[in-house]
Amino acid sequence: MSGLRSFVARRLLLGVAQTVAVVLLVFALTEALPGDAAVALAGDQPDPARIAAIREAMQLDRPAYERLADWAAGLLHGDFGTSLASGRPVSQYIADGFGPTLLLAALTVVLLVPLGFGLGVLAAQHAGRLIDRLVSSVTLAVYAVPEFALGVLLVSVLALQLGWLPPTAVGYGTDLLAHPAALVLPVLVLLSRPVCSLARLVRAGMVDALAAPYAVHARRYGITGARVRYAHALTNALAPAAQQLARTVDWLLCGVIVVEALFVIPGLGTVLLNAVAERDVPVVQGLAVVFGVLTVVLNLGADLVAHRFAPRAGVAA
Amino acid sequence: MNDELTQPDPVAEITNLRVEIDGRAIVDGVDLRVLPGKVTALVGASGSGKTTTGLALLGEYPPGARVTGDVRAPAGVGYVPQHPAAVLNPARRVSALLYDIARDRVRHLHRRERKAAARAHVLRALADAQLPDGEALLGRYPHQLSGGQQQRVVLAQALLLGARVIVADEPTTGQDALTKSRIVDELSAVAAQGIAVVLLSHDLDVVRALADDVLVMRAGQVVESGPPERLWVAPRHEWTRRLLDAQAPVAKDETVSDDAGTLLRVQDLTARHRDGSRGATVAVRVPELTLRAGECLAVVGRSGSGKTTLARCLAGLHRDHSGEIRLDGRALPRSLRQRDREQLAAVQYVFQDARSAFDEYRPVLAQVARTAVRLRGVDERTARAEALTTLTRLGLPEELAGRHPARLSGGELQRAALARALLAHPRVLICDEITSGLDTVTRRGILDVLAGLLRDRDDLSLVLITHDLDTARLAHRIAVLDAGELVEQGPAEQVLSEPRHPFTVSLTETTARLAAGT
Amino acid sequence: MHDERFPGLRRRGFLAATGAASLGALALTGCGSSDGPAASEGDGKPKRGGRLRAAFAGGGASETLDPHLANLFVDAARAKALFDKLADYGPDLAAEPRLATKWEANKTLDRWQVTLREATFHDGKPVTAADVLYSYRRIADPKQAFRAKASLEPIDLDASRATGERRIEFVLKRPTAEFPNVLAAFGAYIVPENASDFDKKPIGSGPFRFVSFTPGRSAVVRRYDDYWEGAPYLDELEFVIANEESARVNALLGGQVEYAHELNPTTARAHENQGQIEIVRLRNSAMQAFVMKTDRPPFDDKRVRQAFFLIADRKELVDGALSGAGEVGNDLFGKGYEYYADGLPQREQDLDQARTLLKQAGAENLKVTLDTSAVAAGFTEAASIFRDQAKKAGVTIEVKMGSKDSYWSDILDSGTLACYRSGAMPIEAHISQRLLTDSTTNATKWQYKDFDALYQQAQSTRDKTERAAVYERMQRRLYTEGGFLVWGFADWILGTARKVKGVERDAPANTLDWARFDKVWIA
Amino acid sequence: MLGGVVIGVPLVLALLGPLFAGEPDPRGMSFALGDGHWLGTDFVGRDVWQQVLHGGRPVVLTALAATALAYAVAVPLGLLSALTHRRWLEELLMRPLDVLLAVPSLLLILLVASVFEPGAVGLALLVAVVNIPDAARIVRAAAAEVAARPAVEALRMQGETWWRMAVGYVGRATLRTLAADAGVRLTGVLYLVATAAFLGVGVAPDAADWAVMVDRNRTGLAVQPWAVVVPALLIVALTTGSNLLFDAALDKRSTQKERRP
Repeated sequence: MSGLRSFVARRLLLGVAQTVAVVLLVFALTEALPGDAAVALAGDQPDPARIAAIREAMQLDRPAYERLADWAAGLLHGDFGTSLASGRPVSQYIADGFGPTLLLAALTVVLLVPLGFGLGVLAAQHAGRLIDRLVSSVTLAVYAVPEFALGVLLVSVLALQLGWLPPTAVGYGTDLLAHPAALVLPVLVLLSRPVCSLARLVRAGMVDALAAPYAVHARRYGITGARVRYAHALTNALAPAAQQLARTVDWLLCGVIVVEALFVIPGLGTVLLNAVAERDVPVVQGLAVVFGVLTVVLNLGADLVAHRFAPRAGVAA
Repeated sequence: MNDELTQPDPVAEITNLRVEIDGRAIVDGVDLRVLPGKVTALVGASGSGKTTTGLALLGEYPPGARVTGDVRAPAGVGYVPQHPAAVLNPARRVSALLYDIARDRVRHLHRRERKAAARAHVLRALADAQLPDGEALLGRYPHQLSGGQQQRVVLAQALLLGARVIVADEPTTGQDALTKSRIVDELSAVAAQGIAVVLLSHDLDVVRALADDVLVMRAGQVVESGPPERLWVAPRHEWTRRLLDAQAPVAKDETVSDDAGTLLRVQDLTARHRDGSRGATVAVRVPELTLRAGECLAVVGRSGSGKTTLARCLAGLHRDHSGEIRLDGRALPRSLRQRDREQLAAVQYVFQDARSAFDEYRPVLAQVARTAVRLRGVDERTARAEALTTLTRLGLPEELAGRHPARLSGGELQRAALARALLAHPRVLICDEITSGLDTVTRRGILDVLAGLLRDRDDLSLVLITHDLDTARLAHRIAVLDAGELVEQGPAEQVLSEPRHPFTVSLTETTARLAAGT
Repeated sequence: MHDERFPGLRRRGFLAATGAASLGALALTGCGSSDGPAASEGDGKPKRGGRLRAAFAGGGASETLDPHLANLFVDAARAKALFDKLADYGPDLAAEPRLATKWEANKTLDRWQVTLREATFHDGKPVTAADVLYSYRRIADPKQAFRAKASLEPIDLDASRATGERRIEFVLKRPTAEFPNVLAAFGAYIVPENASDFDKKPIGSGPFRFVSFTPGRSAVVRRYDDYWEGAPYLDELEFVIANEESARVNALLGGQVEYAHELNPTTARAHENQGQIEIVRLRNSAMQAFVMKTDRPPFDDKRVRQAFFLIADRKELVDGALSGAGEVGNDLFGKGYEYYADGLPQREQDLDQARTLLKQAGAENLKVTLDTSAVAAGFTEAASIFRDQAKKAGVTIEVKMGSKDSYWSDILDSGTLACYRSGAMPIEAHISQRLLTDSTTNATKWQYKDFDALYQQAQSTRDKTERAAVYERMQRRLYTEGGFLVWGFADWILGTARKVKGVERDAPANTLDWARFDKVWIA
Repeated sequence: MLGGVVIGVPLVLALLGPLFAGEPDPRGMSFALGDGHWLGTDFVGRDVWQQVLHGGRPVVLTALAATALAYAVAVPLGLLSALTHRRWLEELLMRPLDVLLAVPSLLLILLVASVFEPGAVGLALLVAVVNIPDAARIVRAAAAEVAARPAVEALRMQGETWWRMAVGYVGRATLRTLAADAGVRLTGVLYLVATAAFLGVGVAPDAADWAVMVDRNRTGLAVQPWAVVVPALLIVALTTGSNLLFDAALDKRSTQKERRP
C-alpha cells in the first residue's frame, strides 16, 4: 500500500514538473507567435503610435521573463492574473468557460461508457459473426468522419429538416441545463468518435481475453459464459479502456472547439481560441495550467485503474 | 486379470482414441483407464501425444482436430497446467478466482448462508491443496504469489470444483528436488482423497515416486504400460529402455590436472536488484569462488537462490554488483558493454530459454556464424563454414541449421545456442539451466554434448547453473547457493556424498528419495 | 463572405474608424434631415411590442459594453442601442446630426459651435455640454488607447468649453472643414459625466436601456420610452453571440434568433426568395483591394502599377472571391459615397496593354510576392485568382500566407503587394488616414507633397462643389497611378426572420442605419 | 479484399487523378450545378470534379508524410530509450514527450501552426508533432518488451553493433505492433488534417485537398452538396479501407504464426 502511495506522490511531483514545463512551453510558443496583444487589439488599424500606447498600457514593454515571473509569483498565491484584453481576472474566464465544458463532458461520459462498453461487448460476444462485422465496420467508418461534417449533417437533418431539436444553443450561455434539447446534438457529435474508439478497444481486449488460457480454464470449470465475459474478459479490457477514457475526458475538458463553435457553446475551447487570437498571454497561461493539471490528474487516475486491472504491468513512474 | 476384479470401476476411460490434424495422427489408438485414488502417469518425450490424451479427458482437442474413439469422463475434471500463471486471470484476486467456482457449490443454500458456506469451501480447498494459510493469500493477485503457490491455487480450484479426476500436466518440469518432492506430496495427498490423478510427465523420478500405473507413449501411441515397479525393472519396449537409460549418470572426464591455474576468480561479489521504490535488495553474495582452467563447476540452488544472478554477473549481463571478477588475474569490466572483444569472447553464456534467445526472423546458421565474425574477426564465408562444422558436430545437420528458429525443437535450438557460444572460442562457458525445459531424452543428449566438450577441449571451463543434482554430477566441483548466500563448495563427490550444510543435506536427501521412488 | 471558419480569429477589426486629422475649413450648416429608416415598401404599418434576438460574431469573454472600447461589429451594434453620438454617417457616408442639432464654424474654421438637442439619459438626466466634454476628454485621455482618440485629435479639448447647458464651443488645433466627420467618428459616443464602469449598469441616451450583459454570450436591452427620436417599437432586444456563420444561419432557420448578422453569399443564395428567411444585402460595404507599395521596386515604377491595374479581371475576382456578392471596383475607394469620382471609365482587363507596359518598365518575367492571410473572407481566394490572372500576363506571383492576428500590422510597412480591405468611411477619412505623407496607416506608401497639398486645398475649400472638384482631381490621380488596386465592393449580408420588418437596406456597414434596431418591428 | 476495394477508389483517384485532371477550366459562379460541371462548382467557382482529382494527392501525401515523420522521430526515440541502460538518457528522451502529451493538442495546433509557415510541409510537421509522443510511447513499450528478451542479450554476447541490435532485431520485432498502430494513426492523422482545415490553420484555405474541400464547401451544402459529399466519402473510404487492409494483413500474419509447429 505504501508502495502505491509513494507511487502517487512521485507521480504528483512529476505532474507538477510536467505542468511547469507545459506552462513554460506554452509561454515560449505564445511569445514566439507573430504579433502581441497590442497588435491583435489594434486589428486593421495598426497605427504604430496607438500600438505603442496599448503596449505600454498593457505593460507589454517589459521583458518577457519579468512578466512571466510576476505571473508565476501571483500563481503561487492562487492568483491567475488578469486578462490583457479586458483587465478582468483570468480565474473568471476559466470559471465561466468551465461550466458548459464540464456539463458537456459529464453528459458525454455518462453516455459514452455504457454505449462504448455495450457495443464492444456485443461485438466481442459475436466475434467474427455478422453483428461483429457490422459494429466493427460502422464504428470504423464513423471514426473517420470529422466532427464538423457529422455536426453539419446532424443539424441539417434533425434540426432543420425534421425540426425535432434546436440547431444551436445560442444565447443559453451557462444556463444550458434549462434547455436539455439543445444539448442533444452537441453530445451526439461529441460521442461519435470516442464511442467508436472505446467500443473497438473493449472488443479487442475482450476477444484477446476470451481466447486467453484463463478464460478457457474458467469455462472448463463450468463458469457461465456471462460470468467469463464480464468478470474475466471485461476486466482485461478495462485497463486500456480506462487509458482511452482518460484521454477522452482530457480531450472533452481541454476544449472541444469544433463542437463549441458549431453549436455556440461558450466553453473553455472558445475561451482558449479567443485568448490565442488576442495574444492574451495570461489567459492562455491560466488555461495551460488548468489543462496541464487536468491531464496529469486524469492520467494518474487512468494509471491507477490500469494498476488495478493489469497489476502485472507494474507502475513505473 | 485377478487384480482387476478387486479394483473399483474407472472414473474415466479412453478407448481407442485417435486425434488427427491435417491428416496426421498425433494420438493413435490410445486406451486409458483412470481409477479413483490412483495416479496414472503418461510418460514420453515432448510431442509424444501425452498432453493431447490428457486434455481429451477434459473434452478439449487442438483446433481443427478430427477425433475418433471413445472418451468417457465425469462432469468435473480438474486441470493443473505446466504454467499455472497462465490460467489465473492476472486482473482478479485469488478470492475472486476461487469464489467463482465455489458459487456453484452453494447454490442450493439460502441466499444469506451462501457467502459463509462458500468461504468455508474455499478455505477447505486451500487446505487440501496444501495451502493451510490460504486465508492470507485470498486478497492477493496471482502475480503476487510464488510459482508453487500459484500451482496450489490452481489445484484448489480443481478441488473446489469437486473434481473426481485431475489432470496434472508436467507439474515438476524445471523444478528443483525440494519443490518436486513437495509437488509429489501434494499430488499423493490429492490421490489419497480418492481423486484420480492423471500425471503427464517426462520426469521419470517423479513418475516412479507417484504413479500406480504408467503408460509410455511415443509418437502418439502407447508403446508400453504397467506398474512402475515392473517397468523400471524389466522394460519391454526399446523406447522405455532408452527413457530409463537417459536417467543414468553421464560419464565424465575426471582429469583436471592439479597444476591447472586459476582462470576465473570471484571476490567479495555482492549483486543487487533494483526494485522500484523499495530500493535495492541483495540478490547474491559470494565471498570467494574460483574456476580453474579445464574445470567444470556446477552452481546449485533452488529457484530464486541467486545462482542465475551470479552467472549473469560473470557474463557481464548484470552490472549492479560490487566486488571483483578477475580473468587471468585481470579484472573484468562489470558490464559487457565495457568488455573488449577478447574479453567478450572469453566468457560466453548460454541461456535457459533457447527459443527466446534467438532472433526469430533469421536462420539459425546465420546467427551462429555472426559470433565468429564479430568476436574473432573471421570473414563471413569462413565463419559460415565453421558454424556449420560446429553445428554438425553438436548434432544439428545443415538442413536443420538453415531453418528459422520457429521450425526447430527446443533441444535442437539449445544445441545451436551452444554452437553460437562455442564459435567465440570461449575459455569460460556459462550454461544457465540449459536442460531444465527439456524432456529426459533430449536433456540427456545435451548433457552428453557438454561432457564431450569437457573431454575434447582442455582449455574450456564450464560453469553449469542448475537446480538439478543429477546434472551437477557432471561437474568437478560444486558450489551450493541458498537464498543468495554461498553455503558450501567443494569437489563434486564430497558435496554429493558428504554434504555439510543442512541445506545441501536436505537437497541431496530429497534427490535420493525421489530417485528411489519412495 | 465572412469567414465561416474560425470566428475568433477574424471577428476582429473591419470597423475601419474614421479619419484622424482633418484640415481645412468650411462652415457646414447642420441640420441634415434625419428621416429615419426608409421603411421598405410592403412592410405594412409598424407595430409595437415583441422581442428580437440578434446573432452577431463576438469577441468572447473580453467583450465590454464600454462604448469607447467598441472594436467589433457587435460592440458597435450594442453601443448604438445604448448610446448616441453627436453625428453619424448617412448611407453616402456624409455626417448627419444626431445628438447635435446643428454645427457652425467660424470664418477660420477652427472654432465650431455645436448645439445639442433636448435628450435625456436613461436615468432621466438631460444630456448636457458637460457630458459631451467629459466623454471626449475620456476618449482623448493620453493614458488610454481608445480607438476614437486619433479621430478626436484635431480638437483642443483644454480650450473647448461649454457655452451653455446645451451649447459647446469646440476649439480646434487647426482649421478643419470636415469637423462633422469627427463628431460621427467611430466610437465617439456620449456617456454621462463621470461614468467609467460600463459593465454593471451602463447609462446612455440611446433608444434602449440596459437589462443584462454576459461577455461573449448575450446582452439584453429594453425599450427606452423617452428616447428623443421616439421610442423603439420593440419591447426588448437581445444580442447573442455565435461566432460560426453556420451557427447563426442555423439559429435563424431554427427560429432561435430573428436577426443574423454577417452571412455568407452562398447562404444568401440558398435562402434568398425561398420563403423561410429574408436576406438583406447592404451594398458597397467593404472595399476589396490589393495594395502596392509605391515606394519600392517593382511598384515604384508607375507603369508596373498600371500594368497590374490592367491584369485584374474584376468580374472573375468578384464571382470567385466574393461568390458574386458584390460589385466590381474601379481602383477608387468609396463607390456610392459622397465625393466619389464616378465619371471615370470602368477599367477592364487588358493583358496585351499590361504586357507592353511591363516591357516598357523593363519588368518582363516579373516575380512578386503577394501577402495574404485568412484574416478576412475572400482574401486567399482573391490572391490565388489574381495569381492565375497575372500568370497570363507573364507575371509570376507567389502567394504568401501570413498570420491572421497580426496581418494588418505586418503588411503596413513590409512586403510589396498585399490583400487589403476596408469598411465604409468617408472618402476624406480614407485619404487622410491612408494617403497622406503623415498618415498613420499608409499601406501603399503614397507620399507626395503635391497630393498632401491637394488634400489641404480641399479641406480649405469653402464651397462644396468646388471641394468636390478637388476631391475628383485627387481621385483621378489615384485612378491613373495610385497604389490601391480596388477590384470590388462586397455586400454585407444579413438574414432576418420573415416577421421582422423595418430593416434598412440602404445602409453600408458602419453607417447609422446599419444594425439599427429602434426602427425595426415584428409583424 | 473488401478493404482493397474500399481503399482502391480513393487511392487510384489520389495517385492518378492529377494526370487526368487536365488544364483547369475558367472559373465559374461558385456553388453552381450543371454547365459542364458534372459535380458542380465549389466555393470559388472551380470545377468540383477537377478539384477531387487534384485533391487526393495532397491528402494522401500529407497523411503519409506526417505518419512517416511521426514514426521517423518516434521510432529512434522509442528504440533508444528502450535499449539504453542509462536511466538519465531514457528520462531525457521520454520526459519531454510527457510534457508534449500534457499540452492539449488543440493548443499545440493553434500555437505551432502560427509559428510554422502554413502549407503542406507545415501541416505535416504539425500533425507529426501531435502524434510523436503517443507513437514514441507505443514504440518504446513494444521495443522494451523485445529488448528484455534473451535474444538481445545473446546479441550483446556476440558483440553485435548497436545498430544491428536496435534496427536489425528490436526494430524488426516491433514492426507488427507498428503496423497495427499505423492503421489507427492514419485515421487520426486524416482527422487532424480535416480539423486543421476547419480551424483554418496550416493549410491554404482554397487548397485542392479533400479535407479542405469538405470544410470550405460546407457553406454550400444546401445549394450544391456534391462539393462536400464526394470528398467526405473519399476520406471515409480512405481511412476505413486502410484500416480494413491493415486488419486483414495482421490477421493473416497472426494465423500464420499460430500454424507454426
